[in-house]
Amino acid sequence: MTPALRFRGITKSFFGVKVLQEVSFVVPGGQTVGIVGENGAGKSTLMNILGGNLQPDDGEMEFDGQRYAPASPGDARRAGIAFVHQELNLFGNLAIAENLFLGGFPWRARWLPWIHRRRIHERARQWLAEVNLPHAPDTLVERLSAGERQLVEIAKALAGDARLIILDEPTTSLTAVEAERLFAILGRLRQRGISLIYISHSLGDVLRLCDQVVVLRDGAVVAQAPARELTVERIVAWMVGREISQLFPPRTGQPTDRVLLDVAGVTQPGVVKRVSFQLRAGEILGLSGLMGAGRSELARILFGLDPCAAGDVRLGGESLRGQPPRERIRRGLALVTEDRRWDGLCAEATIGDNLTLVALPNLTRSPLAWVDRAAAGQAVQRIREAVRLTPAARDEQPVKTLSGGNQQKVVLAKWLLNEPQVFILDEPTRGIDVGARYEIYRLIQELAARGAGVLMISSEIEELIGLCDRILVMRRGEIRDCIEPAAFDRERILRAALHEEVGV
Amino acid sequence: MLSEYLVAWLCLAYFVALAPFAPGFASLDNLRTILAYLLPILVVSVGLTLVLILGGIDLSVTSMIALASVVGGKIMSGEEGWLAGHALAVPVGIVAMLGTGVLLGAVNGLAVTVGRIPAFIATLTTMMFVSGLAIWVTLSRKIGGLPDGFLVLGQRLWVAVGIAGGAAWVAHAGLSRTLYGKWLYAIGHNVRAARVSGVPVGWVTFGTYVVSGGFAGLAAILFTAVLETGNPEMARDNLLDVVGAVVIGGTSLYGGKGTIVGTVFGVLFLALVDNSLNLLGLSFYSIMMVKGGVILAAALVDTTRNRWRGGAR
Amino acid sequence: GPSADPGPTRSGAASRPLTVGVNFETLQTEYWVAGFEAIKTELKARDIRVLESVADGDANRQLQQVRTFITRRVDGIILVPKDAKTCIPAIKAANEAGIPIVLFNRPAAAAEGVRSVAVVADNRKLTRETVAFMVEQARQTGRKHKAMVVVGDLGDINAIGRKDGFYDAVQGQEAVVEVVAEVPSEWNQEKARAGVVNALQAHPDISFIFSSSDFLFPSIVAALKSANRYHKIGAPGHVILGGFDGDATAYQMLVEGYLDATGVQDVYFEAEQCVQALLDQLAGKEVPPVILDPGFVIHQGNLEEKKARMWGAHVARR
Amino acid sequence: MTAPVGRSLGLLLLNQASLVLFAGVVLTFGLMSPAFLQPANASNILIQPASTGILAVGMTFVLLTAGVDLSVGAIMFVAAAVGGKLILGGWPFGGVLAVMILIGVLYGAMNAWFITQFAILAFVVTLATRYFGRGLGLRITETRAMNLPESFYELGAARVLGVPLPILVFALIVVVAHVVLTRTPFGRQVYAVGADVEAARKAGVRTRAVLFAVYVICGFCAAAAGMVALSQAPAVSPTFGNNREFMAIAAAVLGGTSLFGGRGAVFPGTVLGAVLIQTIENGLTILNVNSYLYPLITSGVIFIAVLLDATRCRVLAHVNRRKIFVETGS
Ligand SMILES: Nc1ncnc2c1ncn2[C@@H]1O[C@H](COP(=O)(O)OP(=O)(O)OP(=O)(O)O)[C@@H](O)[C@H]1O
Ligand SMILES: Nc1ncnc2c1ncn2[C@@H]1O[C@H](COP(=O)(O)OP(=O)(O)OP(=O)(O)O)[C@@H](O)[C@H]1O
Ligand SMILES: [Mg+2]
Ligand SMILES: [Mg+2]
Repeated sequence: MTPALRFRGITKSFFGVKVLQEVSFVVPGGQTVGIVGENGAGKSTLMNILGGNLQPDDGEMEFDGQRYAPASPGDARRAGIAFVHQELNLFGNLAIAENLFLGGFPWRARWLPWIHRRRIHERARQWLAEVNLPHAPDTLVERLSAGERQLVEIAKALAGDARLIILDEPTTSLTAVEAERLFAILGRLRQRGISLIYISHSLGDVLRLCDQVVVLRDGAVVAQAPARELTVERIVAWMVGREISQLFPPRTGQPTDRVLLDVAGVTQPGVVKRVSFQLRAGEILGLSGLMGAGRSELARILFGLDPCAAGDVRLGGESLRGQPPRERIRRGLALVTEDRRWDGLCAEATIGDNLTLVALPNLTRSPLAWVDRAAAGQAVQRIREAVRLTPAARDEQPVKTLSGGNQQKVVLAKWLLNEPQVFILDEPTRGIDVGARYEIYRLIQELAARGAGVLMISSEIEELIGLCDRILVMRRGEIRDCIEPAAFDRERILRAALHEEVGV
Repeated sequence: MLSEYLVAWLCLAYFVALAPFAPGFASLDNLRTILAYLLPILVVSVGLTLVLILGGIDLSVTSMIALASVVGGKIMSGEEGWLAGHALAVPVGIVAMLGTGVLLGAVNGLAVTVGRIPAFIATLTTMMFVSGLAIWVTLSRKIGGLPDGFLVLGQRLWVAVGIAGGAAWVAHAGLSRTLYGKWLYAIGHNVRAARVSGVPVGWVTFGTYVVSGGFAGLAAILFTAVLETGNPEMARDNLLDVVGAVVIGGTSLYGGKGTIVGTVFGVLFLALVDNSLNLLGLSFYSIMMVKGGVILAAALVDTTRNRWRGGAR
Repeated sequence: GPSADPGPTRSGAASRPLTVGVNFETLQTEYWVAGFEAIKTELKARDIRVLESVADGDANRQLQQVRTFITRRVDGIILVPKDAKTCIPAIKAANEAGIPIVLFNRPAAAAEGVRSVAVVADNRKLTRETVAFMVEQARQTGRKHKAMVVVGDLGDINAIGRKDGFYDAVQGQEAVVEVVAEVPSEWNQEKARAGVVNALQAHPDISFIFSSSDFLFPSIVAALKSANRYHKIGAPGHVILGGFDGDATAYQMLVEGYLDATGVQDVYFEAEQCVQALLDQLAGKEVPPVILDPGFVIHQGNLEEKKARMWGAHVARR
Repeated sequence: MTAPVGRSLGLLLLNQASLVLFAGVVLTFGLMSPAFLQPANASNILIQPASTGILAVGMTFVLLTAGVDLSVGAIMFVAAAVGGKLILGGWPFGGVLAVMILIGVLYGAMNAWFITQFAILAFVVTLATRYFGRGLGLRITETRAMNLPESFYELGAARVLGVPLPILVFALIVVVAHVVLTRTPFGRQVYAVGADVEAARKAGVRTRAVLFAVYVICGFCAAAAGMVALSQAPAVSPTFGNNREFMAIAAAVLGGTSLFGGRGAVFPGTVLGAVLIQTIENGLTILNVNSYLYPLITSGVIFIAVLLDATRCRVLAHVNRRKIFVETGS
């Protein structure tokens, strides 16, 4: 069998820093190859080269036995390579169907550049059904949620009739159920003989899905082996260069009885209904649910970003009614949003400026609100060490040049600087590698141990089970279940999130 | 967008290159002429820089200058002013001119923050309205006879230098050293992230339009003092020059990027080009053509330099 | 000072040729272009070097340009000021440098200690006379006329003078002309055409139109034609037309018998007077602060007699 | 059951806010002067914005890609200046037309070349070519007004099937532009490039080609607008086309086009914007309002229009918010 794709000595540097060194490996035809590595290992960069987005400094590729050197993403697409990017690449102002066919619309007639609407709608409907998205093809993408957009992105790759599909962390916005659905789709693709490259930080998924696993470390291939010979532990050891004995750090603190955040009957018509719970000092409270269950909306309401028609939120006994986010921040609330690109970071701004943005009012000297540069510099250093941000990056570097995982660390870190009492974390480990994930869990636990309350929204049930003191399950805007550690169970959480009523 | 230091170098290079050819270009007198010409423009440009960093735009600045100039004239003029000859005429006039700018800036700010009207069209309508108003209240007449106490601001170059330099310095310090400045850049980079991070987006936006109006008012004081007239047409055709100077100085029209230093050199660059071409004695239309070419060449230098840098690593 | 070298050009034995800076505020209309050319021709005819610049409507730039002349040590300056008042600092600067300055077509406001010579036409008066002639024509038709005035840029002092002159003339003539439309043009031909079309829409029976500048006539004529109202003098349905400036278009319309009257500013006279005033000052002669171009109204009755002094007639022939 | 009906009617009105406002303006003027509502005036209201409207159509393409073209007025001027010279030189009309369009296209291509090839900001490039073009135009015309012969005027007054030619040209350009933007791959790619160039490139769009094309289209429209303007006022003065870019941008933005790209439409948006501005001027002249009040009233109405539009967007966003669950009658 001829190898479908061969990398030979691919090398790439950014501003003098080598991010890929002599990468060589083979993706056999019809197989699924998993690529794993820490944040910043160079996975996305390699894929960008494959997808024609970046040009390698050195090395070459071979696809289907022919030299393959795409000059643009269009070249890659024409060669039969589709790319699901790590960051969503959709156009909110266009319809779903248009997003699917943007690179090559079918024409009404050969000589007439007129979009064959009926045909693209039909085909879009077909691919949307494949990924189980019940929207009309002419729905604008801006009306979709993050998870739904991810599915559209996948449908887009399918629609290109590609022979090789690259999936760069496709499950980051998907909940367990949708991820399963995606895996089923990938299974069908493999049966059709399509090669897949699958990048994920969820190593369990990688082992389940892939035939081969390639491990990258610091831009170099450190191992390639058939998946069935591997375990998560071995992969992790290769990735980080040392053994990691456990995925979740041990608990040090215990929840106390002091109520920090008291949510009572929070209701907003059409969004959330009579949501009540209490978050105690030192507690990590999980919030699970399906995509679109309303968890993010609840977080935004609690933070004062969205209106709240009825009910009350009390922080340390004081009502937050009608307070703007700024005031809530001052009183000790923090919100790590789920979409770091849109709500979390100023991508063009420097790392330093992003880190200090929240805490700035505390780093100024009145009365002119003069920024105390020395204090700010120290704070940045302190917090960078606390979250172990990659030391390679300078403070003056734009955040967008960081790898996804490091970007997420910046988002977390900017809140830490403010030392809040209550953290609302919306998918804080999305797109983060095991090592960094461990550190973020450790950070979360440290926060709890110091007496802060953490409300952790996550779509990964394992993560919630491994970390939380209690788990709330949300469905259609309501809290449907509250599970104590003794009863932690994947099945039960899923059931509550799906449909069966379980006694609260 | 050019980088600010590149514009500084371009200014210098241009000056050195043209000095032997343009008679009197390097003379002290001529430098004073250039300075007197660019100071009022610099002040408006500084205010506009802030708005552009925010990710907005203010097309009404030049019309505010016209109205503020008229207001100053109506108050101070010895011929027809309300406070003609009064001891307080000059201070009241100055405050009123600044106040006019601030007030109109507040109107823009409200339209943008409360009315949620896109800044371009909001300030375009204020531009039309305000310049129409300035001409209407004066019925097109210019107001002369301004008191000497006021004209000093324009006649003594160092006073104008002090005012404009001070204004630029305040903006520079505010932008680079204060909470307000950091917030401004954050909003320009990403409003949504800024809002989540607790930045009072509405207030900062509103405040920036007010400040821009204030700078326009200050510019009006300089313009009025230099030209010794309350003029409803003051700076009417300067809008594109002002926006162009700011953009050439490295400020992005999309927000989040820009410095006062860059704006200073942007304004200087355009003034040097204008002045040198006049000295060369080119005809009216040749000057316009050459000016376009020089701007384009400057932009070309910038991009090729960036490309060379990126390529050479 | 430069006046140490009196009247050298006339003798042709100059030790150093004179240089004169000519600065125009704008070249927006044919009139200014003709003036600019006339002055340059006049200067060149006397072997004087010319430096030119145009401020393109910007008073601040104009001030800079005049200072640039001073930097270049010109011997005299001819200026079309942006307006009567913003030019005062420029005149002061010239005064301080001891360089004589003559204003072309627009006077400066009186100000203490500021010396300049202005060669001007009285826009308001000349317009009044032109419109008065038109009113007289109207009266002879024996019926009442509805009138429209096309005004210029409201920021332009001359436009205002002409607007005022128009109203001066029609005042008290309500029995003959009733003003029903005032169309702003901002000195823009397209705007003028749209405005005239709209006004004709509102008042189809308008039969008296005064245009604040002749250069707007192509627009007005196009509008009249589209309403089928463009007829020769004497023909039934003729619209009484009057203008100001005396440019080539107006001359053509006069010759063809469509235009009733236009107020002519005598460009050649003004240009020559400007240059002469400058030379006289250099020669140390006393020059009055205002030299008046009386101008004249040209109409069908005096066309042959006056056309020699109508600049538009010369431009048209060229 | 009346509440939902009233609500949906309210929504309908809101959705058509710009049309409602337009109708309001027309009605107000109509009530104040019967001359305003005559059919002949309707044709005036459509003819007069034709040249600005065509300019705004081209500008809409550019704005949709988050660019801007400040040189359109200069392009108009250069094309008209050369066209005028040729007409006076006795060229046949068709030839002049072709040359003018060619000039517009080439000028647009020059802008596009600098913008795409050297990645210079469109604002800077077109500001520079604006100066250049105005200078060139003045040079060609020797800063004199050029009066064109009768034939030009006849063109402006000509009718095809009873429709005045300028309206026909305007309508044709609008229809073609609308179809191109909504129905062709290129049009949809314009929207994608405006929303996010980088993402569009990753999606396989030839972003440079798209950007190049929009500036060429804009240049073409500018030349066409110059033609129509000439047929209206058959003269090229030194101010021909000056500051027209602002009116074009205002018309497009008034019609809902975003300056940040990706949002807007030629029809009805930009067309309505251009016509609304002209309607106000038309009404004011018919009512013989004091000239000094024109800018005040015009800007006031535009302000109200955009305020209404902003409110509309907010209300609609509120109404169309995602519902996680459907409220059952309590
Ligand atoms: N455009 C760029 N400019 C500068 N540096 C870059 C750029 N893109 C990537 N890098 C750097 O290259 C390295 C590899 O990044 P890459 O995105 O490939 O990592 P990754 O393996 O995909 O990480 P993650 O798992 O977090 O997505 C990182 O250190 C990153 O900071
Ligand atoms: N159909 C939709 N229309 C418009 N916006 C939506 C839609 N669905 C989701 N969103 C928005 O997208 C964001 C993410 O929604 P998501 O689907 O992730 O649902 P969630 O339950 O709020 O969060 P999570 O995915 O964490 O469960 C939310 O902030 C929401 O406002
Ligand atoms: Mg990656
Ligand atoms: Mg969510």
